[in-house]
Amino acid sequence: MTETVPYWEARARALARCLDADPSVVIIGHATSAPYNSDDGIRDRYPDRFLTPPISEFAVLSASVGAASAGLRPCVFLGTSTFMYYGWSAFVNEAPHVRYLSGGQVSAPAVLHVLAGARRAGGVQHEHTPQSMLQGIPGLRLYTPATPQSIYDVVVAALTGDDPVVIADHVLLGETEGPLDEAASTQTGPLELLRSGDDGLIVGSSLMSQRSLEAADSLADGESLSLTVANLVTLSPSPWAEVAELAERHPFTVFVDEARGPGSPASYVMSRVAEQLPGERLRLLCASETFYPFAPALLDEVVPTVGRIRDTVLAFAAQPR
Amino acid sequence: MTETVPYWEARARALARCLDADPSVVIIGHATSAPYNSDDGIRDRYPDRFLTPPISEFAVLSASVGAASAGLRPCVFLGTSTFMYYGWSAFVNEAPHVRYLSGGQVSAPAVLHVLAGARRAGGVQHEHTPQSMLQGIPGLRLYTPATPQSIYDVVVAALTGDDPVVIADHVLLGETEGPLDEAASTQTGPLELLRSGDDGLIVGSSLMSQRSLEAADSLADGESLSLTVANLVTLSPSPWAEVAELAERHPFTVFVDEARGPGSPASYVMSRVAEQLPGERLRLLCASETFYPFAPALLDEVVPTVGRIRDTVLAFAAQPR
Amino acid sequence: MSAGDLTLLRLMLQARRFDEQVLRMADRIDGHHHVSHGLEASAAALGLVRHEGDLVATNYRNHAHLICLGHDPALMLAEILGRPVAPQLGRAGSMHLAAPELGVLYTSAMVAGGVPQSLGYALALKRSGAGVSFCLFGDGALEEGVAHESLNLAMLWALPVVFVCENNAGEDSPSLTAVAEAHGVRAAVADGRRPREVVSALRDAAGHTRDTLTPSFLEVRSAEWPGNAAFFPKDVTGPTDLSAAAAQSGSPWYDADDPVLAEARELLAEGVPAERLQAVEAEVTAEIEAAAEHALTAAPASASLAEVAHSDVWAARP
Amino acid sequence: MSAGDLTLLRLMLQARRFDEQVLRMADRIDGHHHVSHGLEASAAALGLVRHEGDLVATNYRNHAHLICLGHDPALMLAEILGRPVAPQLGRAGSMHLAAPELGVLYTSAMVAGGVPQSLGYALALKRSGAGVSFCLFGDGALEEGVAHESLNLAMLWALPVVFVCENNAGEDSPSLTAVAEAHGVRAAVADGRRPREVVSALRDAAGHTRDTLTPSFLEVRSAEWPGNAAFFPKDVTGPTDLSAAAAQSGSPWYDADDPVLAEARELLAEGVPAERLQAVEAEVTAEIEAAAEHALTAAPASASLAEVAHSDVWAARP
Ligand SMILES: Cc1ncc(C[n+]2csc(CCOP(=O)(O)OP(=O)(O)O)c2C)c(N)n1
Ligand SMILES: Cc1ncc(C[n+]2csc(CCOP(=O)(O)OP(=O)(O)O)c2C)c(N)n1
Ligand SMILES: [Mg+2]
Ligand SMILES: [Mg+2]
Repeated sequence: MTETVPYWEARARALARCLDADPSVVIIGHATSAPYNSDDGIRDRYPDRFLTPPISEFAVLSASVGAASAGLRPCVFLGTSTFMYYGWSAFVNEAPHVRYLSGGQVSAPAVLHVLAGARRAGGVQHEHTPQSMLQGIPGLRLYTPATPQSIYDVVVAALTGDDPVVIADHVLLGETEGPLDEAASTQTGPLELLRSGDDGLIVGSSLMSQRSLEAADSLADGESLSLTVANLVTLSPSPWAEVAELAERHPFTVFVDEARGPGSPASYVMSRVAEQLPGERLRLLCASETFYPFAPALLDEVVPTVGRIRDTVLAFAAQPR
Repeated sequence: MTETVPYWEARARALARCLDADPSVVIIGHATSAPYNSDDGIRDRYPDRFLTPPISEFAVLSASVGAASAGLRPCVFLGTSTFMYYGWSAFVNEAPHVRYLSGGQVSAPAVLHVLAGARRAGGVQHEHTPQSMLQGIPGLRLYTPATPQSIYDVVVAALTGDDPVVIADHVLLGETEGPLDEAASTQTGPLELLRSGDDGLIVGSSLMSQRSLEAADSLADGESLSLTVANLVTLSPSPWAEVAELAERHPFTVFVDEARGPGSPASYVMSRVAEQLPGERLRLLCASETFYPFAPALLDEVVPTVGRIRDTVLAFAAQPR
Repeated sequence: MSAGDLTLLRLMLQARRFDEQVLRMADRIDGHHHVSHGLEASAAALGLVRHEGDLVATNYRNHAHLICLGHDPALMLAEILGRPVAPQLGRAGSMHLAAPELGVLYTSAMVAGGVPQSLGYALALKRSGAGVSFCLFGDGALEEGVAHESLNLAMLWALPVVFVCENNAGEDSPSLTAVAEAHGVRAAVADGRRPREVVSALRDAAGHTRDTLTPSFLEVRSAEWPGNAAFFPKDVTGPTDLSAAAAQSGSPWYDADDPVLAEARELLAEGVPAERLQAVEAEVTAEIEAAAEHALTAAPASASLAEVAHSDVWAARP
Repeated sequence: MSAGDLTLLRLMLQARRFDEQVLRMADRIDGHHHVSHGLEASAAALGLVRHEGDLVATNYRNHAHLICLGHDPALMLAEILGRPVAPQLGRAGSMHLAAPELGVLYTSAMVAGGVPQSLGYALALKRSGAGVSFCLFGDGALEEGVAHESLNLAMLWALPVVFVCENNAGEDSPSLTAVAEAHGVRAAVADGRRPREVVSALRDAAGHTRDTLTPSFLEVRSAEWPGNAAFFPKDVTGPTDLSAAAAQSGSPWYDADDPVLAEARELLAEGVPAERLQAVEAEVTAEIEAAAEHALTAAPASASLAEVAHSDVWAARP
């Protein structure tokens, strides 16, 4: 059955499903409400499976790694992604090694949910895109869903899979509405098509995919440009091969990323597509190389807006080959 | 005057020069000797400007940021790069903001020297390439020198410039010999040419540039392939425009990086080169997507070796356009 | 302070009126902001005890600290509103307010972010002899390991840091001095509802640090202001009214917890006429109203928004 | 332990002989390795006090812990030598030795890396009722903030963790129990040169944790083995000889600091004949020699080096 639900509700339902299905799932986080967090109602149903942490990110993230190694399925809701920097070592330099060093005997499927990107007026220290830093860690799955269905699938995949996971979520997706089919396969594909068209391809991740969709809709209406928009649901392991396949079927591909260019997930995928498909027309649109400033009017000069995506795609489409 | 000196000695001499020239330079680190560290002899000359830290990376790195904001020029020798993860926030989410948030009134030119990459038998937790994670931080300079001259220039640039800096150094470069001219300009260019040729270009960083040089020398001897090898001395701000210029003058470009592909500095540069020069022949050779295992025989299956670089370049040169 | 001196009251009231103004403007403020209601005693003490040359590390809840150090409320409000007014240009917002000329070089909004940086300030100051470093943080900061590392490092390197923990975790919460003492740092407690006690305790701590060039630790215990309880602060207690000091107001907060009214009561008890208090109140109220006016009208930077967003990222190369 | 019981001696001697073997093979070992000389008392106590089901977080200096828990010295040596022998396949090396079947799921080589992970073990164990968590770390780990966070978190969440700090910072170094106590964790000290004291102190700490399902902290103070002083360990004291227990050896280390000889002396004083000690020594020596032989000859994995390097990175997708 497909319903239309807000993004945050899909997230909460996935969590409820996992808590119902598996008594080893425990949630570590504060009781802040949607869109920041997703425990509405569920906390009351499973009070003993919600743990309230002190402001000790390093110990808490590491404890989740240990708990996962010992058989629990902890999911930490940390809030702002940069708080993770205080416990950076846990998911970057501990959890991923557990299986490798035990010759496959032990896994540490701890799940970390953070709010990444620029939420507007969060300030330079609260708005970051750590997905750029996390995509090169072998064994650490990294997801950037963009729709109710994909956040649902991602939460279920994270809490049933055997790898440590970071879900780089986005505050500004919280109220996005979209279809959700809870019964559909939760086998998360690395790409989600948000619309299809023949004239070109836009590849985004997280919020940028929604903005790209808006830009593409407007280009379809206003400029008769018919575009495909794909979201990178999975950033690691890298979905570049799937993107290359899709890119090959379109006259051009524009990559849109909220991260700064250097180290951006989009740029890696693009480099592999360029290697695979020499001569393919490729364009990279990222945040400009500055901080995400506090004032929203300044921020709009920095991260790709619907308008800037639209203009970039339109200009690129018009360029002679 | 140009002399031939080992890499670690060039590093020590640059440090001595900075200590001599500027009383605000202080060194924070342990007294371990070359090739790990570079304080031989200098420590005795300036005992009160060397501080021995406890095993408190977060406090120590943050203190260096504060000291730099207050007018000192601290240089932290942390040893193994992954220890930085314990104090990740300091250089990633504190130091770079100081100038921006003060409207240009205050800067925090703290310098951090770490040993990155795979040193052989360091183990999965001690061998990392955090440069992948650091290249997208605006305002944070990131250097990967590969020769005695470039480490010298980089240390001097770091300790005289006004930005926070990370020097991602490499244990295995320590004994490399090369020319050093202390009187030469220390204006660090983003690229250093290690050899020149017309048949193709190899772009590396840190140890990979030395390995590429060896591979290129062997291809010149054995296969009459005449290659240019360039080291990315600076990774951030990104040197992609300079690389694009160089790539344009060569029939093909191979990028070699000790990091895993996703997020690797080489892949970002390559994505921009591909965007700038559509149709350019580009190839990306990175560490494979696993950990750096302990046993050297296993490690050689993972990071680009001279042999693998040589084979990759040879095969790519031979491919039909 | 001599009897009848209204300096302390004025400082605290400036901080309070400022934050009341912030709360009144909340619908024009993007994003989070934190007010200092109830913590004015340590802020005023900081303003009174800091010497020129001393450096200060504050935190996301910094309004009162900056006001009491003497920062311009109009500039602060303009920044909190995100206006592109120099020097912070709307890039910082409430949580990163700073004022280098008053010793606040930079403000970290991470919990405990400023704590280890204040050690670096102290290292520089110890070498220059220019002063000591003050470091202000909430009780939550002591849940972060880096605060413990910092206490230890400050002792090891003998750094002149005055740690000030603004503990608003509630009456029943344990004292945090044992943590400082476990690292050998001299520690004391003061009651944040008794501003004069806070001033003298901070003077004492700072004196120790100035004399010995070693750290000291002061825990200031205050009640949490009820308006902080929600995700965004709400002015649930209503504006502060000094005339309420003359009698019980019926509000538990104002009667028992508010340091501003507590100081007003001390002054009345000393025999200061209520009119003098009212005069100060009127001046401060007018001052903050003028600042709000100025914040909204101050000339924006002449640079474009794009330039403002992208400048001061990299140093000009030498 | 009843009088004349040689179990404790045997465990410690196994650990010592193992590390002596490591040092003899040093020129065949790539990279860093850390030996446990002088820390055998806490290791043996761990082996004696651990119940089946308990989990253990050790650290880079883990050889004695694993030996005393009962791990196969041949597998350990093969791994230290970097041979592609299952289960660790040469991917781990000395610093990451682990043995899930003995409660050591994974070993972090970062200072204090295992400390907070042991809290997660305890969380899982508390829910399953299967046991408690032991966490072993050096005095250096308490310089890391995360160790302090962990003490606090273990109390807040009431986690059954037995923290064991192997303090080899020297006679004059301060005791570290105050740090644990500042967080409310029950703490005790034992002398690492007196193995029986260590065993009973650990039994007591573990008993408290088992009974109350709350943390406990034991500081074991040992002398630093002089061979650790350099960048790589060197066997400056020469191989351990139990017959030296009968008299002064002239070596300050063996006479005053070595827990192995200390326990041998206790046994002799109890009237255990020297021959029984020699018999144990001969057995252990032979056992370790056989292990070394086996480590060098054990069959490597049938997978290629490339496969070994690249497998077990990602989970097989469900
Ligand atoms: C590293 C980090 N983790 C979490 C946060 C989110 N956060 C902001 S304020 C706060 C509570 C701080 O409590 P306390 O230090 O007592 O200060 P108070 O708000 O009581 O003044 C938290 C958790 C943060 N800013 N930084
Ligand atoms: C986070 C981190 N920082 C630094 C190191 C390097 N290091 C390895 S062992 C060690 C000393 C540890 O001292 P202690 O905990 O007392 O253990 P001991 O060696 O005395 O057994 C250091 C600094 C590390 N492994 N991890
Ligand atoms: Mg508080
Ligand atoms: Mg030690």
